[in-house]
Amino acid sequence: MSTFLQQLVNGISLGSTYAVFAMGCTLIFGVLNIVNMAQGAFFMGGAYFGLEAARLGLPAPLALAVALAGGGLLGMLSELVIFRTLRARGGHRWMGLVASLALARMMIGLAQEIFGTQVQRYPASDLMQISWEIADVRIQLLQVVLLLVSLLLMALLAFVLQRSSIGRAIRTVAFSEDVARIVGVPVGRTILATFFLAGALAGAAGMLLGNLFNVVSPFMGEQMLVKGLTVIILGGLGNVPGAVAGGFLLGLIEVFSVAYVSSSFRDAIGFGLIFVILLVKPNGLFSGFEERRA
Amino acid sequence: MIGVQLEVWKIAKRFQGIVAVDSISFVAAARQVTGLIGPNGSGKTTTMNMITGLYPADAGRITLDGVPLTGSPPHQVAARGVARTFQNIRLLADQSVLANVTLGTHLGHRRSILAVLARLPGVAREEREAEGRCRSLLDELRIGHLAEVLAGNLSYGDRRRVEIARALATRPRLLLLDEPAAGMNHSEKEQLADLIRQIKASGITVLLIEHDIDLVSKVTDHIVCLNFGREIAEGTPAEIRNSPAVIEAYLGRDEAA
Amino acid sequence: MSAWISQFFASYSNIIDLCLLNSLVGYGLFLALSANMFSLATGGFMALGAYCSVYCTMELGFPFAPAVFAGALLAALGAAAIGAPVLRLRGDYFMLATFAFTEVIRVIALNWDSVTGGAIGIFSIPRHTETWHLALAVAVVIYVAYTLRRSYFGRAIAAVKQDDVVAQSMGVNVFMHRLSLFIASGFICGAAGALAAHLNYFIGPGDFGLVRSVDALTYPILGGVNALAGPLIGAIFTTLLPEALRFSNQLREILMGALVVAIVLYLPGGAMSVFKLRWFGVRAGETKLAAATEQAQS
Amino acid sequence: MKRSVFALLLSAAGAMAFSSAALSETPVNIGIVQATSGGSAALYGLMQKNGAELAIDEINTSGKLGDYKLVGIHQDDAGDRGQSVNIFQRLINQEKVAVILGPTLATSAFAADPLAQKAGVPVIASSNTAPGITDMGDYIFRTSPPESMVFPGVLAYVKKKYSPKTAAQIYGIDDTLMKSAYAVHKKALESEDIKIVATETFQKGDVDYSAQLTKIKAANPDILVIGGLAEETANIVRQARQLGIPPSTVILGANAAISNKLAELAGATADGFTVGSGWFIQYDSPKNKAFVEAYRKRYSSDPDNFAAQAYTSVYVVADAVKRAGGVSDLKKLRDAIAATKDLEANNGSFSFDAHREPAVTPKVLVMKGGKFILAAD
Repeated sequence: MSTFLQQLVNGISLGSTYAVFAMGCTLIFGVLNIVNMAQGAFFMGGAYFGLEAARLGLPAPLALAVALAGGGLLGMLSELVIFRTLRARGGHRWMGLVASLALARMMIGLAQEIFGTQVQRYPASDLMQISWEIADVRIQLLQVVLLLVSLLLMALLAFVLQRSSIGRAIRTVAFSEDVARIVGVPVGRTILATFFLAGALAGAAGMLLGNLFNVVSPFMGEQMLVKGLTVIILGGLGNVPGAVAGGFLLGLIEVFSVAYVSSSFRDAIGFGLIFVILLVKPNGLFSGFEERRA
Repeated sequence: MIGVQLEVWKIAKRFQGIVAVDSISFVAAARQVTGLIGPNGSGKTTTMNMITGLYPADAGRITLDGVPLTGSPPHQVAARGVARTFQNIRLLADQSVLANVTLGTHLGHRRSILAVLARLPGVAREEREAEGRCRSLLDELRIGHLAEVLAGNLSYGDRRRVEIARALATRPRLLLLDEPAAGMNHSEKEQLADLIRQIKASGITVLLIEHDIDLVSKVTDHIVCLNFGREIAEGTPAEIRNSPAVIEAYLGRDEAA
Repeated sequence: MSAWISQFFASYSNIIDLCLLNSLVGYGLFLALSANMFSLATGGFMALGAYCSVYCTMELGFPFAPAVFAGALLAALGAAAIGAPVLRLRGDYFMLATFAFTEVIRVIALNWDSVTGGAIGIFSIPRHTETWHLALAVAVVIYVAYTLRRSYFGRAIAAVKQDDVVAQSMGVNVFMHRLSLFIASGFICGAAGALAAHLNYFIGPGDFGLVRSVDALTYPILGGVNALAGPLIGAIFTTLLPEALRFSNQLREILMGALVVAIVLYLPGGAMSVFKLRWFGVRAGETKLAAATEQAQS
Repeated sequence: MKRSVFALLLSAAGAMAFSSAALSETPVNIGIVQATSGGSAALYGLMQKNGAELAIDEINTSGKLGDYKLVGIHQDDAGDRGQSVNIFQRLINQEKVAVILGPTLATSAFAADPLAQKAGVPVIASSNTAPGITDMGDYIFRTSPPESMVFPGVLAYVKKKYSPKTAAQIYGIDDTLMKSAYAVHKKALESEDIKIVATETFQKGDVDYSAQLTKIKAANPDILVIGGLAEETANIVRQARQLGIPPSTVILGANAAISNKLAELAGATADGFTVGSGWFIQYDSPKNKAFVEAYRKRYSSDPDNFAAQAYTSVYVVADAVKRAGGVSDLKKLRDAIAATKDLEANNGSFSFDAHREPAVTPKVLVMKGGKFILAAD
């Protein structure tokens, strides 16, 4: 029983980073109907922004703000350099995929140049060593803090999307760009804001994961991108609450397939599930949450 | 080419709870021109999409010369001799007019892929025949001189003609025309009316979906009028023009007509 | 002079082989892309072809040619098996489902030690693949693509790509056309996997993952999906680029990324679109049509 | 079309051509194929490149080879097999190298080494520890002791000191090196009669090992054997301790886990981590002290065992060049390399055994306060 509970804690903790990252991916898809393959690089970038900030001695909340802003700026950069140009030129959507992958590759190369190829870690702090043992289940303070931060980010995104004027603009553009133009929403700026939000979420996820698992490396975004894509299939492309639920679900699926099946087949189970879900319920498990885009 | 008789019996379609077609029944007699009219949103195009198999009908039955058509996917419907044009012209913009029309001959090709790859002589002959037939179709429609032009660069009226040529290239037994006169000026409409008469004369059954009652009255033998997914009147052009239900549907609902 | 040529070949034969091999894969993807199938199944197909052919030559003692054929056939069967369900998915869903397929194959390869050797892979594979095998394979595939494009089949595929509603209405069985192309793509990728396995003495599951699948898509897209020479140009460019940039180990990755981005931005129709004067207007029209198709379908 | 391809190839060749014009001396071209980009391979590649280049410069400055001048030609294969083969071909046929040091990864070695074997160019690896490397042919050598040469000694030490009854294993299933290390570990555990109570795997790029470690914790093993690269091992160790696997459970690692990164990433949790190595930094010999000092001076960081092994490789080459009397005959050079015996090296004396494997006595190292120290009985 305690092992089960421990695995539950492991799964939720892992899932929260997936959820934060996947929210960004799915947001872009919801608004522009594209998959931005550079999200993984923003995730990596955010982790380095946070790392540098933490090394400068900034307190953790400020470092997180730096990671958010840094990831967001990278996101805007991808829109300005690639996606906006492609839209203007009427390029095929494949081109966006290829270009964003190439951008990710450039950013990984750049990170290698600046920070080296080796894995780095956030400065250790005594506070983060605290953990409790409840009924034989280890819970670290770090895990609790990061879960709370993730939930906060989710609430913040929900607030921005539902209550703020920029959120209304984003939802209008997601519904239809033409309608948005007719009712006077500045489409270009709104899309830019969407990229900022998505990049910021990726950056924040990078810092969270970097802290939680003690890993910051130029290549950390590659696997995360795959996880992010998996989550948004689970949750339904473009479905933000679905991404949150899917993130936690994937974390739990991974942990429990290790716990009760075999760690060698963890990914096969994950991807096999994706395959089946795509065939049976292509709009994601949570498609009831939100009306699908027309 | 022998036109077939289309029978539609109590077909219905709803989209996410919204009724598009409630219950429609009519007959398009063989080798005649039947008009399907009605204001916007009355269910004309949905009816057409059910006939061509793009949307499965929720209920009802569609037959060609008594043989059921319901449930067949679009390519099988096409194989039964049903061809169509599209309301919002759908040509392959970056291909020539001739290439667009030749697509209509797809079902006429009998040689296998292996024969194509082996470049058997029959393949080239088939291609030559298809091209020749398409060129003469274009000539008949008086757009022969446009054969090599890219479809995307054509005028509106010419695009409509190319669509009709493409549909005719399939050697149809039933031709569905979806608002072919939309966006045409008066003289273009006159030419279209002539063309429809010509098609009828060649023995093809025509189902004309149209907004423009004047045009429909000129070329059809029989008219079915829809509104709100239901049939509200049926009869000869003269009968329809005088039907109070039709007048109300058009004047009361849609000023554009 | 002849000494110079022989030295050139001795130094660069592997690069030439890789260019040809990647072109072959590029044409496999070219066929898939020609019917709008953005497939990430390449890694999976190549793995099927490679492992099957190596099993045939090393365990069953098959001669080389039948072994390659068996590998290609197995990959084609794999394509047929996943094709039926996967082809019903649209756009990005299709892409993600094919990606899941590749990953599942990779994980199976990692765990099925008795056949695949797991992560250690299979080494000391006899080197049967010669440059002319690869050149011949590419030539055959180009011939097939060229001939098909000019036939009624090619016309139907072009229609499927741009507007599958029109294609269906003209009697094209869209599903069967896409399935047959997907199977052909699987066959070619499987053959490429088999040839690759017998070229490099070694195969392991790491050779057939996401990176492999994405690279394969890059060849035809960079070269141009509308031009017959597109995949060849794209594959040669992508294969030579890391070698040509070898003068700067430091900036290699960054320059490669930058070059690809530049090509995509300035030649959105792929490199071969340089040769089409009318490309700009056409692209815009095509995109509108594609959008219309999507609307009609949803 | 054909012409443009050819032109592209030519320009590529032009860009890649190296000007290795030496004046009075006879150059001895040494290919150094090490990944300095492209993921975790770069961690090991960079160290080996550093070690090799340091040794080349030392030897050239010392003038011990007389008119022969060693010329290191480093090429980055980014850990990609296709590129390794390209590089080998070019080094052999165009640069006419006398010997190739590398490649970084065993998967690259399996693809590229047969070319060198066929061309009769000796290859000396300093990071390939997978089995079967030297089986590829009589021109293939390595200075990195294979896992099977190192781990049994480590386990024997642990068994003597802690007498463990049960063990758990965790390893990287998609890594050639780790998969083979796993097999070595398993065999050693079985022959020491230690019961394996849990076997878990992870994949490259994984950062969360908590699910596997929770399972291992539930199995409560006496020792935990990790088959992972340095960065992976560091985080596994750290997460294991965080999850409450007690310090009484001794953690053992693979040869590849030895890196200065380990202590940095795992911090205090790495205390007691036990590995085996052919070399270690505190090895007390003048030669080693000079090496460590020179390395620190040049790169402002500590060398690790891969840097040390690459350094040794160059000295092996220099020694063989001297004995073979030049590099005009690579067969003679190969024979001289194979005959390397009791060469004074940074880990004592170095010899190749009959299978072209290093005949070194592996040492057992234990992490203490962020440094590897020689294990005391």
